[in-house]
Amino acid sequence: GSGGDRLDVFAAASLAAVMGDLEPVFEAEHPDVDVVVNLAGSSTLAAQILAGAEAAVFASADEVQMDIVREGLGLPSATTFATNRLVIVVAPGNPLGISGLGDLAQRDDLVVSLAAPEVPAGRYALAAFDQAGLTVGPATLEADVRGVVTRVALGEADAGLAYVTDVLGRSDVDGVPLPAEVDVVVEYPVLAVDSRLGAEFVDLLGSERGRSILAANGFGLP
Amino acid sequence: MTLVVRITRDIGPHHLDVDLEVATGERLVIVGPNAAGKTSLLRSIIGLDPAGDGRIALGSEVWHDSATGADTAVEARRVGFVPQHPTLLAHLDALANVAYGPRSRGAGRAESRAIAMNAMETLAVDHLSGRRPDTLSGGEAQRVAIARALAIEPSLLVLDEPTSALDIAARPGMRALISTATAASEAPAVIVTHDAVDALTLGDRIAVLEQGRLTQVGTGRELAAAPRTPYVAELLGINLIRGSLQGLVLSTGAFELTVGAHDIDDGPAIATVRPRSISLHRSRPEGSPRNVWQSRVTSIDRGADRVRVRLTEPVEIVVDLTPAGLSAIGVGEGDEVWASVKASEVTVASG
Amino acid sequence: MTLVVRITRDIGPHHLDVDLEVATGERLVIVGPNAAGKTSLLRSIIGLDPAGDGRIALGSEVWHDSATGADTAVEARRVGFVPQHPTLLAHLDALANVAYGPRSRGAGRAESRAIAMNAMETLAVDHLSGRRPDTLSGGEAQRVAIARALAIEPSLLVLDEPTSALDIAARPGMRALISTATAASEAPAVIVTHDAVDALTLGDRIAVLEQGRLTQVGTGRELAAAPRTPYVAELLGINLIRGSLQGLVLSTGAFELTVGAHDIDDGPAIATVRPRSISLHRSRPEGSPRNVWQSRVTSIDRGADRVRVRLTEPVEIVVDLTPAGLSAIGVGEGDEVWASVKASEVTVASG
Amino acid sequence: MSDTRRPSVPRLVLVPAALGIALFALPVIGLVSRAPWSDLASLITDPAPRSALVLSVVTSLVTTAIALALGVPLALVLARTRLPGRGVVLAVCTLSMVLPPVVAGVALLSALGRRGVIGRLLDDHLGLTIPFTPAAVVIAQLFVAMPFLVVTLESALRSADRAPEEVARTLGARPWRVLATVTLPSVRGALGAGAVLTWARAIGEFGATITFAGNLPGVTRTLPTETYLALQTDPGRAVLLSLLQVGVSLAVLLALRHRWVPALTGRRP
Amino acid sequence: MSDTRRPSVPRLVLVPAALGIALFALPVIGLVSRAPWSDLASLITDPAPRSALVLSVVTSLVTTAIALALGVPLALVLARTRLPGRGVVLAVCTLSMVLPPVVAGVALLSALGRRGVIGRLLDDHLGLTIPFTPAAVVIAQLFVAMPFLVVTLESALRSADRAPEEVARTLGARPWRVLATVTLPSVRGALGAGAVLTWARAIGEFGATITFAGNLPGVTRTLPTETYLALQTDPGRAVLLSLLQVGVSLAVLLALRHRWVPALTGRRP
Ligand SMILES: Nc1ncnc2c1ncn2[C@@H]1O[C@H](COP(=O)(O)OP(=O)(O)OP(=O)(O)O)[C@@H](O)[C@H]1O
Ligand SMILES: Nc1ncnc2c1ncn2[C@@H]1O[C@H](COP(=O)(O)OP(=O)(O)OP(=O)(O)O)[C@@H](O)[C@H]1O
Ligand SMILES: [Mg+2]
Ligand SMILES: [Mg+2]
Repeated sequence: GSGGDRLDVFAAASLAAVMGDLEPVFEAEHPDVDVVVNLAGSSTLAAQILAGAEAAVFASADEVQMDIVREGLGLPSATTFATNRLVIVVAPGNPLGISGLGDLAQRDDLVVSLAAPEVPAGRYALAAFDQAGLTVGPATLEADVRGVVTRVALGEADAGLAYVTDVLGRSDVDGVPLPAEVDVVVEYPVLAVDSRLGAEFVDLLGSERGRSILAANGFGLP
Repeated sequence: MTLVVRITRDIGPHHLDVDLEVATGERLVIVGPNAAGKTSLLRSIIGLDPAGDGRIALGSEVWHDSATGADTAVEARRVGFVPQHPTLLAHLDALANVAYGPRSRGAGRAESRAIAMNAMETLAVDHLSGRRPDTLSGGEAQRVAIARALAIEPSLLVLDEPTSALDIAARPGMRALISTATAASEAPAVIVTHDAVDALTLGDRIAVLEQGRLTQVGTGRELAAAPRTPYVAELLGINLIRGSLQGLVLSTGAFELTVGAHDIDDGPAIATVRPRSISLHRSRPEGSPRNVWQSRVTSIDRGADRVRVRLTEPVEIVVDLTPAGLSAIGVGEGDEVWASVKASEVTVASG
Repeated sequence: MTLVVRITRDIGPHHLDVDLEVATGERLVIVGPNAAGKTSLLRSIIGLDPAGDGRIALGSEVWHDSATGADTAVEARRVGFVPQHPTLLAHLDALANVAYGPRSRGAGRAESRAIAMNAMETLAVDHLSGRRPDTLSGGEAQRVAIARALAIEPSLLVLDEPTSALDIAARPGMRALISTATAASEAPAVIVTHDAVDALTLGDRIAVLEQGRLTQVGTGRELAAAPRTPYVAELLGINLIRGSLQGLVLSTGAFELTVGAHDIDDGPAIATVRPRSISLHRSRPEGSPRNVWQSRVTSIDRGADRVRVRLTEPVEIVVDLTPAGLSAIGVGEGDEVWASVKASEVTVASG
Repeated sequence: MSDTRRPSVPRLVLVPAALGIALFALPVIGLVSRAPWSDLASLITDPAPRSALVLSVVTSLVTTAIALALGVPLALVLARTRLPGRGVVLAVCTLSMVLPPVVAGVALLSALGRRGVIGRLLDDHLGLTIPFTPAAVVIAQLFVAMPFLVVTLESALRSADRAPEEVARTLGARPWRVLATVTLPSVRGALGAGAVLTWARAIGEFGATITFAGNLPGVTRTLPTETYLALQTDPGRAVLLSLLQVGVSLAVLLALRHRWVPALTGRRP
Repeated sequence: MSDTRRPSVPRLVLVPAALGIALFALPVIGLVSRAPWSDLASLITDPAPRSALVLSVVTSLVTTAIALALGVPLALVLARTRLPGRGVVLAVCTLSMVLPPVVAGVALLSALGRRGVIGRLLDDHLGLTIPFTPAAVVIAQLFVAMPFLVVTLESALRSADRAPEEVARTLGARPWRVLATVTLPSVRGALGAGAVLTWARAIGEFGATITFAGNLPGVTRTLPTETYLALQTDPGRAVLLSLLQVGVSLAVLLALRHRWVPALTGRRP
């Protein structure tokens, strides 16, 4: 990456809103810099970076993909800039009265949708059930967390596990918080791949301004 | 089973208006200039084209009746049809093409093939049974198409120029072939041709279609005796002169012809003269012929034992001579010549 | 420009072996039974099919030479080709079809259309200029195809049954038309036909192709005088009897024929008899004819002023009578009959 | 009499043709070169991809069969009758090709899902739920892939010569027989091409399937889904899986070709 | 002389045809019924989807044009010459249809990415990087969509009647002219169908595009990618975007049709 007047930020698609808010802020601070945000699934971004894409910043929703990139490029460890929590996604108003993970694991009348264990949301969901000492038989394993929300929103599934940020501000689904004892924290790592400007963008994420934007979009802060 | 056809329809800018009957077992030949509507007429009879106002019936079966709305499906009409182009089914071999009809009409596989083989033998194409249509010569394809039409034991035969690609050796056999094929069912046949010999030999009667209308229907002899249009005359190799008759003189305006004895009234009339009845001379001939006129040779077509000389002024006349006869008078194209014909050789009919 | 053709190739299971020349401006007609290889020969000349071992040259241009490997592309040969099926370009109207050649050979758009319109007028199809091929009648399509071939001012004309779909009125004009079209360039023409009249009138010479080989080449009169194969005899309406000659008697084994005076040697020979020279009788005739034999009527083809009677035993013979003549003897198909012919009417040639 | 001596193709077309070949070949070569072939053994013995593979092959073939059963009649009706809504129907067919697959899945859910326009009725009255079943996989593939057959075939039918059909009718063939013995054989090239396109699109389909049918191992998890998920954790494995899919596809194609080649190809003797 | 009186299609085909229509129509109706039409105004005034739309339309048309430029020669070579590797090439074409799109994107990266087999050379010697440019979008679409043209056209060319080409050659037309004025017009139905299929596949393409070309607003963010992002947060918006895409696709299709209809359809007068 050359920096110069263009800064390529590779960010997980779930960070679309955050990046949309950060871009003008960074550009205001660096009038000669054009921030270009490339949004896709973390694994796609990782593949692109490993194939030689000139990313200055890689903000991942998945630590596994971040590790793949770090190892592939021989870079130091990444910093966590945001966190997220799981939430039970239900139909608006929670008509089926779903109150906790136990319902998802035990109620036969529920169609449950989880993300596949290969993707982070699925991994975290499994961890959550593990912590709760439950096993679950989902009807379907979605390719990504968005699939979970879509399926509940369309009424095809009665419940699913997604992130708090997925439910925020949506009228077609509601979120039921997990009990406090289930303590699965989702961490979003970011890495300045090879430029000074990239490091500045990472700094912005950790700044007060960055943290308030993250918070406004529903993310937790490390 | 008599075929009754009454059709009134438009074809492109033209109009087809035909009324005819073909008797049980009768073979009706349809002749006519290109674009007269022959193919269109056949297609209407078969049901491939609309028949418009009118009625088509074979025996007691009414195939089309604009009055009642009756309209029998093509596949139920049992017509042995040979289209103007052979139109073999490209993905089937020759035998399968011929077997297609019997098979479609319910015969078993082996039976269909036997019927087909039989029809192919009749047309002398049994050695081509395994061939793909695109490897057949023009004449071979046409024979296979005829075999295919005959293999369904048709109630009506409809042949559109079925001999156009056949060599001369094959043509004389066609009449017998058609007779045999339809003998059992006494099916009538409607046959289009451009070949004068075919017209005279294939059919019991000839219908002349010109510009969508039948201008004359009759036996070959009737047509030859009194052709009603120049086309018929040309077809039969007869000179036809239209004019106004007054006693024994027919006048075209530019030309007067003394005709033979007759008993028709004065007025519009048609005179016919056989090409071989006319003599040509280098100079004005003396003697008995009552009709003598001067003309110019337009063209000469040389045949093996016949030379056809064409004169255009003052009337269109063709003259047949022997090659020796032509040498004797020694004229060529463009030369002046005198023609003569005896009045007794000129027959006249009311026009 | 002389066309020289020497071709040796296989067509499917058959073999084509032809050696012929067509002189500047000459029209060579090729006749022959179905499947003889006529179309294949034409396609080889044009370059659409392989020409195998041999040489094809037009004037000084060598189009194909298996010795040197020379092989001119089809599009460079400038052949006016009318295929056996008209094969019009389906997506172009009739005028565009005819203009396609001039346009492909470099003429401008307007010029091409003018040339095309001219050719279409010659063939009397100018009124069809805007028509799509699939709306044309068979004869109309064939005329357009001829116009298209003539529009390129060809160095060689190759016509495969160009008159098969034309009405009789159009045929006599073809000879003049071909002459005019090739007059300037003196292009030779090779014309395939099944029509005897066309064969005799369209061409300067006739080449007979049978089973891939030329069996006879000559003028119509030469062929009529001494046909070498039954096909040629049939084509020209002549009876041909092969046998062994001993003095004035030709013997076929089953049959002996006394022939007219001649000066050929004993041995294999071909006798020819004109159909009209033979008389038929109900009972054994008395009198001068030296050849009298009993036979049976196989078929009768009735024409307007000619009836053709076919006898098969002991030799194949056709006899031409007048309708009146036939009525006089009163025989029908299958009846026994006596035939007679004067020895002087039987000509003989060495076989 | 149709074989010509010289190839009638202008020589210069070889240049763009070679470019086209390169466009297809290079990525495949790239893929093959990146594949961790040493892992192949473990992949083949792993039952998960095998069941996904079987599901993919079976559903894609079922899809192709149903696409033929529905698509051939549809193409016929579009090409051969003067149906009033002809243009609209053809447009709707095209439309399902244009939709991004995931949206196609959403569309299917909104029609046939538990809360969908039709699905609701099925669920309420028959207790039938389509999503999460292999049938849903087939429906998703059909929706996305069948238009390829319909469009290909419709155009071929429209330009096919009608004269052979007419002759067949005069020979006594009823409409069904004409269809089976003349019409379809005369467009067999397009039929074969359309079937291959449909099948290829179906076996590669991922977005609509996972959205509509979900992803349950052994029930609705097809090979593309397996591959997509593998891509999240082990790209090398994903590449191997894809190559497996490609290999099996070629095998299926060749097997069908050898069986159907006389019926499906337009080759001349 | 080709218009027949009766439709020659068996009546009963209307049943499966109707089923086929229902299969396509119901999901679309479902989609339309779910769309939050009240948001349409805001969507139309938003510049982001508009630039994605423009990019989608432009790239898909460019893709179709290039697919024609390369695919027509390729189909010709495959159908008309006795190229030794014919079968392999056709197999490779089919193969890129079978690959899940995301894997197709990976394949393209491994060939044309900066570290790819060819991409490395381009980068080192010409300083040219393909991914993350609109060119990459076109290449991704080409790789995935062009086979539809090649397969359709190849089969049509193989079964086309050669006699008209022969006649054209005797009339003096050189190979290029024969190709342009006889061969291609005689397969114009298949050409049109293949082009439509290619274009539809291209404009709906998502997986290969986002993987190979990335998702840079205004540069490589196509409408399907925009729709993907909308699905993350606002499914209603995603549905609207899809319907926008469908509407624009239909408009493009109809516009092209009206311009090219005399050349592209096989309709008889
Ligand atoms: N591809 C092929 N395979 C087998 N036989 C073939 C092939 N092409 C042509 N033939 C045969 O070669 C012979 C000559 O065919 P050709 O078309 O040259 O005959 P023709 O003299 O023009 O006959 P016609 O008067 O019927 O048109 C025929 O018997 C034909 O069936
Ligand atoms: N679809 C059409 N549009 C316009 N004209 C048509 C159409 N179909 C046929 N015709 C015209 O109708 C006339 C009669 O055609 P038809 O084929 O019946 O003639 P025909 O007597 O069989 O001629 P031929 O002896 O040349 O085969 C022709 O002038 C033809 O061009
Ligand atoms: Mg006709
Ligand atoms: Mg021939």
